[in-house]
Amino acid sequence: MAKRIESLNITENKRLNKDFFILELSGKSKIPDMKPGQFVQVKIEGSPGTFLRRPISVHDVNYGQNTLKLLIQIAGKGTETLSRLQPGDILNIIYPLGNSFSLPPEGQNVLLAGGGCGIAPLLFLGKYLRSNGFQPDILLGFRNTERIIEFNDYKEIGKVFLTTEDGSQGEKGFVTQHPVLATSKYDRIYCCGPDPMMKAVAEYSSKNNIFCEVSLENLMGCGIGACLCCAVDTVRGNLCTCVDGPVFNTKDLKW
Amino acid sequence: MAKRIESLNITENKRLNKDFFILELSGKSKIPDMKPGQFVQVKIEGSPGTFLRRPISVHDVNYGQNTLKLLIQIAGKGTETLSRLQPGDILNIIYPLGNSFSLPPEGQNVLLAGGGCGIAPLLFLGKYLRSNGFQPDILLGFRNTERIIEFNDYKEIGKVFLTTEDGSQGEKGFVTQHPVLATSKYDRIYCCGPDPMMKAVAEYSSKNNIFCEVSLENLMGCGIGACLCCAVDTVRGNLCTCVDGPVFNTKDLKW
Amino acid sequence: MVKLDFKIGDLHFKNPVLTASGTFGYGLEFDDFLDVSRLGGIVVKGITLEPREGNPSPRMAETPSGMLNAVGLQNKGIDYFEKNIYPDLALYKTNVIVNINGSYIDDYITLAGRIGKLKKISAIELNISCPNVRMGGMAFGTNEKSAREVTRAVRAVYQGKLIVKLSPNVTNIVDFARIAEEEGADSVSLINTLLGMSVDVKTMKPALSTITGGLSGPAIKPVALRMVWQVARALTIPVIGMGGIMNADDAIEFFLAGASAVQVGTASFIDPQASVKILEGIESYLVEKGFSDIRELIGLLNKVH
Amino acid sequence: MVKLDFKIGDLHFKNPVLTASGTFGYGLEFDDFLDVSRLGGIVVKGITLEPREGNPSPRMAETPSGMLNAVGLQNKGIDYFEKNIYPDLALYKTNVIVNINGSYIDDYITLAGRIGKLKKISAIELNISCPNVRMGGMAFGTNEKSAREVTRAVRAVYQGKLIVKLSPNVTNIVDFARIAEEEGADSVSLINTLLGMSVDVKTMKPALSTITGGLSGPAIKPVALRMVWQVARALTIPVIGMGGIMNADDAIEFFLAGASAVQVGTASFIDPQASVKILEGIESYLVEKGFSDIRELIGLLNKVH
Ligand SMILES: Cc1cc2nc3c(=O)[nH]c(=O)nc-3n(C[C@H](O)[C@H](O)[C@H](O)COP(=O)(O)OP(=O)(O)OC[C@H]3O[C@@H](n4cnc5c(N)ncnc54)[C@H](O)[C@@H]3O)c2cc1C
Ligand SMILES: Cc1cc2nc3c(=O)[nH]c(=O)nc-3n(C[C@H](O)[C@H](O)[C@H](O)COP(=O)(O)OP(=O)(O)OC[C@H]3O[C@@H](n4cnc5c(N)ncnc54)[C@H](O)[C@@H]3O)c2cc1C
Ligand SMILES: Cc1cc2nc3c(=O)[nH]c(=O)nc-3n(C[C@H](O)[C@H](O)[C@H](O)COP(=O)(O)O)c2cc1C
Ligand SMILES: Cc1cc2nc3c(=O)[nH]c(=O)nc-3n(C[C@H](O)[C@H](O)[C@H](O)COP(=O)(O)O)c2cc1C
Ligand code: FES
Ligand code: FES
Repeated sequence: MAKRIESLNITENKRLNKDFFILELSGKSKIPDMKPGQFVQVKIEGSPGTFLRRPISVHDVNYGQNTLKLLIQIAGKGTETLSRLQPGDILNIIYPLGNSFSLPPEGQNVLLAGGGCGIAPLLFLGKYLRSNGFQPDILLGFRNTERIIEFNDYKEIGKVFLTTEDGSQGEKGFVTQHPVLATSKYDRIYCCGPDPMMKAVAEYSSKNNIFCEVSLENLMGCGIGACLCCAVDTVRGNLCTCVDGPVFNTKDLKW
Repeated sequence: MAKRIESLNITENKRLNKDFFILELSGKSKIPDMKPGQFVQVKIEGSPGTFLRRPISVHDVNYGQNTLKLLIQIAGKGTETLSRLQPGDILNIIYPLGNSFSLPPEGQNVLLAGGGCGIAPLLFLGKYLRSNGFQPDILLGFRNTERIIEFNDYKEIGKVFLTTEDGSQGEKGFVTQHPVLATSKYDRIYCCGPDPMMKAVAEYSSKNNIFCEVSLENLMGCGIGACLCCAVDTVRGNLCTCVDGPVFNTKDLKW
Repeated sequence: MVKLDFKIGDLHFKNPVLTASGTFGYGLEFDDFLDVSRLGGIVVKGITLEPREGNPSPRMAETPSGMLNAVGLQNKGIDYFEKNIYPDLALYKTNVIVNINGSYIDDYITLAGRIGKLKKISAIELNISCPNVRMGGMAFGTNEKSAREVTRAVRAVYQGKLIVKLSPNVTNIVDFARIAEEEGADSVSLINTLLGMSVDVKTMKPALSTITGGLSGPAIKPVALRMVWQVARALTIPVIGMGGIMNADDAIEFFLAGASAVQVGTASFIDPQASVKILEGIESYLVEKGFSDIRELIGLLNKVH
Repeated sequence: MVKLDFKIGDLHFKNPVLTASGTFGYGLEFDDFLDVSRLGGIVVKGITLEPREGNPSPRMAETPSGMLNAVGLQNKGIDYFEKNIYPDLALYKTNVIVNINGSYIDDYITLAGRIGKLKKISAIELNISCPNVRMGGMAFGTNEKSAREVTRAVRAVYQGKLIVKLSPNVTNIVDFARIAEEEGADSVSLINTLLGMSVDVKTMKPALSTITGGLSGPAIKPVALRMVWQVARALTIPVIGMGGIMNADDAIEFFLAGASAVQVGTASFIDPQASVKILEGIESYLVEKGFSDIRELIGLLNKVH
């Protein structure tokens, strides 16, 4: 799908909690086909400290309504500025960017594992898997109750399992400590979250010989493969997070 | 009066026409005494291109209601950003800055001449003169009807005379061409407007031996006499527009 | 219609808007966003003889109105370039310029020789900001002797147009520009990035894996413009200006200061269409100001002052 | 309570936040906004032997995240300073440092001698960015020979603490820092402004009356930080860092890179209380990170790398 640069309208800005919000965007022209794992490069207006665009995963797409959702965590000045956008405001984005999660072979047992703002691409991925006949389980990890992001939408995709580090909800500990990993046998794990979580999941997968894809974060200059600022060290040498990724098979990564 | 730095609340943003608007500000603590001709240094938030503060004259003060008004022309990025402020927003200013127009000796016949955004300090000056027993005439010049700024408030101060360059309202031509200058005899002229207007008025005053004060514009780094960026060439050497001015007697200026 | 073309020697450019090396990939990355052939030319990313992996992550940091990069010339080397990239580049209907880099003078000589055989490559941009390994790691471009040597060596083996790209990290850039001219360069381009640094106060570590890196973007525009102005007054060969050009007004500042052409760098990251928008903006400006040829604008500041 | 003090030789500073010359007037301009005596010190605006009118208007231009100035050392000369300003300065309960400037070495010598007689002045900041008239207008600070001469000459006549302020417009600032140290400077401060330029495309004229001017503000921070890091690794005398410090985090970057103290410049224009806010922010940072003495922070980056 050809990349494009476009100004979309904000149709909704829904605050989930202190740190998270969802922007719904709608375009005048038909939005392009997107694949789960792809991202958009967002231009931030009116934020003096924010010079470059910011990469944000596609959280959800509704082709019928011609809308697109981004789930964003306030991490600094740029995302803070985005959190103040109002319906009617305009957001300039470059999209769709990056590769995508691969479709599993028929009949495979799939787990989606995510934490923090890393759950963003998993909704779109889950819906995509469902529409292709899979019934993924979903395992979400959060620091504590306060940090939990509403996950009702995920329940429509499959069974949702929860961990919190302090045990205030769900199982106590990290996602890799959740008992479901012992009781269920997964053929594939798709993971997105903080680096330590992805590394733990990658290690678990490797030990148990499970196919595992992660969506990496990295600082980005351009998002389109032009600047080579987003290098990630792989068995095939330095690759670009933005065009060769953000989704990588963990066996390719030199972690 | 001690200078201070303070965040005031916007209580009103009134759009006058395509280019002009009036901001009304109100503080939690009592606003300081200000004198006509003084200005404030405004901090502009959320405007990436605007690094330094912007100097804006005090347009009007209401000590009873603890409010202060700024009349602003959209000249570039900074003022454009200010034009989008809403009631409830906050504006950080440093004030009161600069010297002020001098009070005339009793019984003098006074003219206030202004054009464009230069009319801003004249309302406050006019009210001040009125409260000190003077009955100034007011001569306002604009490019054309479209550019005229509402001047009802000025009518309460004294007789208002109008010129437009295209003659679409009032007398045709520049302020110095208005017949009132021939029919009335003024002892003093206070002028603020575009450079060419102030120069013309200064020349007229000098020829007719009239005391004349102008309020100069200049680029400012600090507004408090610290950077020496706002030099103006005078018979006493380079002076600072921000602390030695903005009001200067035209006979001191090396124009 | 305003005339926008310019020449380096007998090499014709249909307009003076080029893209800067390392910021426009091989052009191909931008095909979705604009018709690359509309530009006056593109300078492709820095190439070396052997493949280079570049520096470890993190390779970039954002700074006030700018960015630091420490890419470290990651590229697949000249062999790969000839075989896999050149054929695509040859289809563009505009000048394609190759930015060459090396640690030894011999690297530059070999590279220039190989590029000289590629018909479609209009010119070489000789990047002398690389550390000169034989001279103890000081960049070729910050030492007069090695700047002269490398320019002379490349000039001797390369018949095409030679553009020397100057480093701004020097006391007097005019000295280096003069050396380039004396040694037969057809043009100079400037500025490359300013050497800068950034620290992450949360982690108390340098923001870049290499600690220092190259500063680009609007932050450096005043420095770039000053250097272009100084160099344009001192040389007779055309000067290509760059450094923080984000829009047409920025580009026009460079023309007024004496640049015959400009390169758009970091701007393409924020808006991949920046280069063509700048081209269109320059055209409108000329029309508005009543110029019929961009040559009337070039160095106007020098004429007045 | 965290320890914030630092020393240049035996000169004690209660904390490492100073204000930069030319950006804080004589301190007095800021009395309405803050208690100047809370600062570690103030460096007053550049002084010359004779009164100077400075440059014509326009003297400043805004640039992306920065500003250009061409004040041209406007000041009323040493006589006026001694008589009219010094008595007020003497009341501050903090270190007052005088920034001295000249076109000839003799100017510097005379000035340093006169300042040496003023008890309350803790130190001289030797600004070598002025054009050296005898050396053909090249700034003292961009020529190794004249930098050495002027430092040596001032050192010979001045018994107080001598801080040499370095120009960033050089190929290798470490060379100049070493010269200062070799010639007996007690400290170096850096950076002065980068030479830059801006053009008004509406009028097609330079934005400054002098065409080029000094660039300051956040735009130059990455360059300043890189230079402070380089110099701090090379010298044993304390380094005072500045360039684009707007908040405590910026200042902390400089400490991590090896600065023993910082100067706040352009920031005071935007927020006259910036210097004390930065001081308070540094203190909070140290508490938060569990440091009890700012010395633990200084050069932490150099220790790790
Ligand atoms: C492919 C990709 C997809 C992403 N998807 C999402 C998403 O769906 N939702 C979401 O909330 N966030 C997502 N991120 C992360 C998001 O890009 C950063 O949080 C954002 O750029 C921070 O910008 P800021 O200006 O708010 O913070 P800044 O002030 O720039 O930085 C705040 C902190 O965040 C870190 N940071 C900045 N940029 C990045 C980055 N690109 N990656 C990782 N850390 C960064 C900085 O080092 C700093 O510590 C994604 C990142 C990538 C690379
Ligand atoms: C003492 C003083 C009092 C002032 N009072 C008022 C007032 O009451 N109302 C009002 O609308 N304006 C006033 N001005 C002018 C106002 O400060 C400028 O219009 C404003 O700074 C422009 O900012 P900007 O970011 O919108 O424009 P920019 O994008 O910075 O510049 C737009 C254009 O305006 C010019 N300009 C910028 N700053 C100034 C300046 N300080 N003086 C003159 N020209 C400038 C620039 O050269 C440029 O051509 C006053 C100026 C001074 C010095
Ligand atoms: C990510 C990045 C990579 C770069 N790579 C190169 C390079 O390989 N060769 C080169 O000569 N210049 C390189 N440059 C410098 C640019 O070509 C240009 O000189 C500089 O960025 C200033 O222009 P700008 O401010 O418009 O970006 C690079 C710049 C950036 C930002
Ligand atoms: C308006 C202005 C005037 C200055 N005058 C002097 C001066 O007289 N002597 C001097 O050594 N430095 C002078 N400087 C340089 C500053 O002291 C400082 O080195 C520089 O601005 C970088 O710091 P900053 O980015 O924090 O402003 C001046 C800077 C500005 C902005
Ligand atoms: S962000 Fe530029 S290449 Fe990936
Ligand atoms: S604006 Fe700084 S001295 Fe006047």
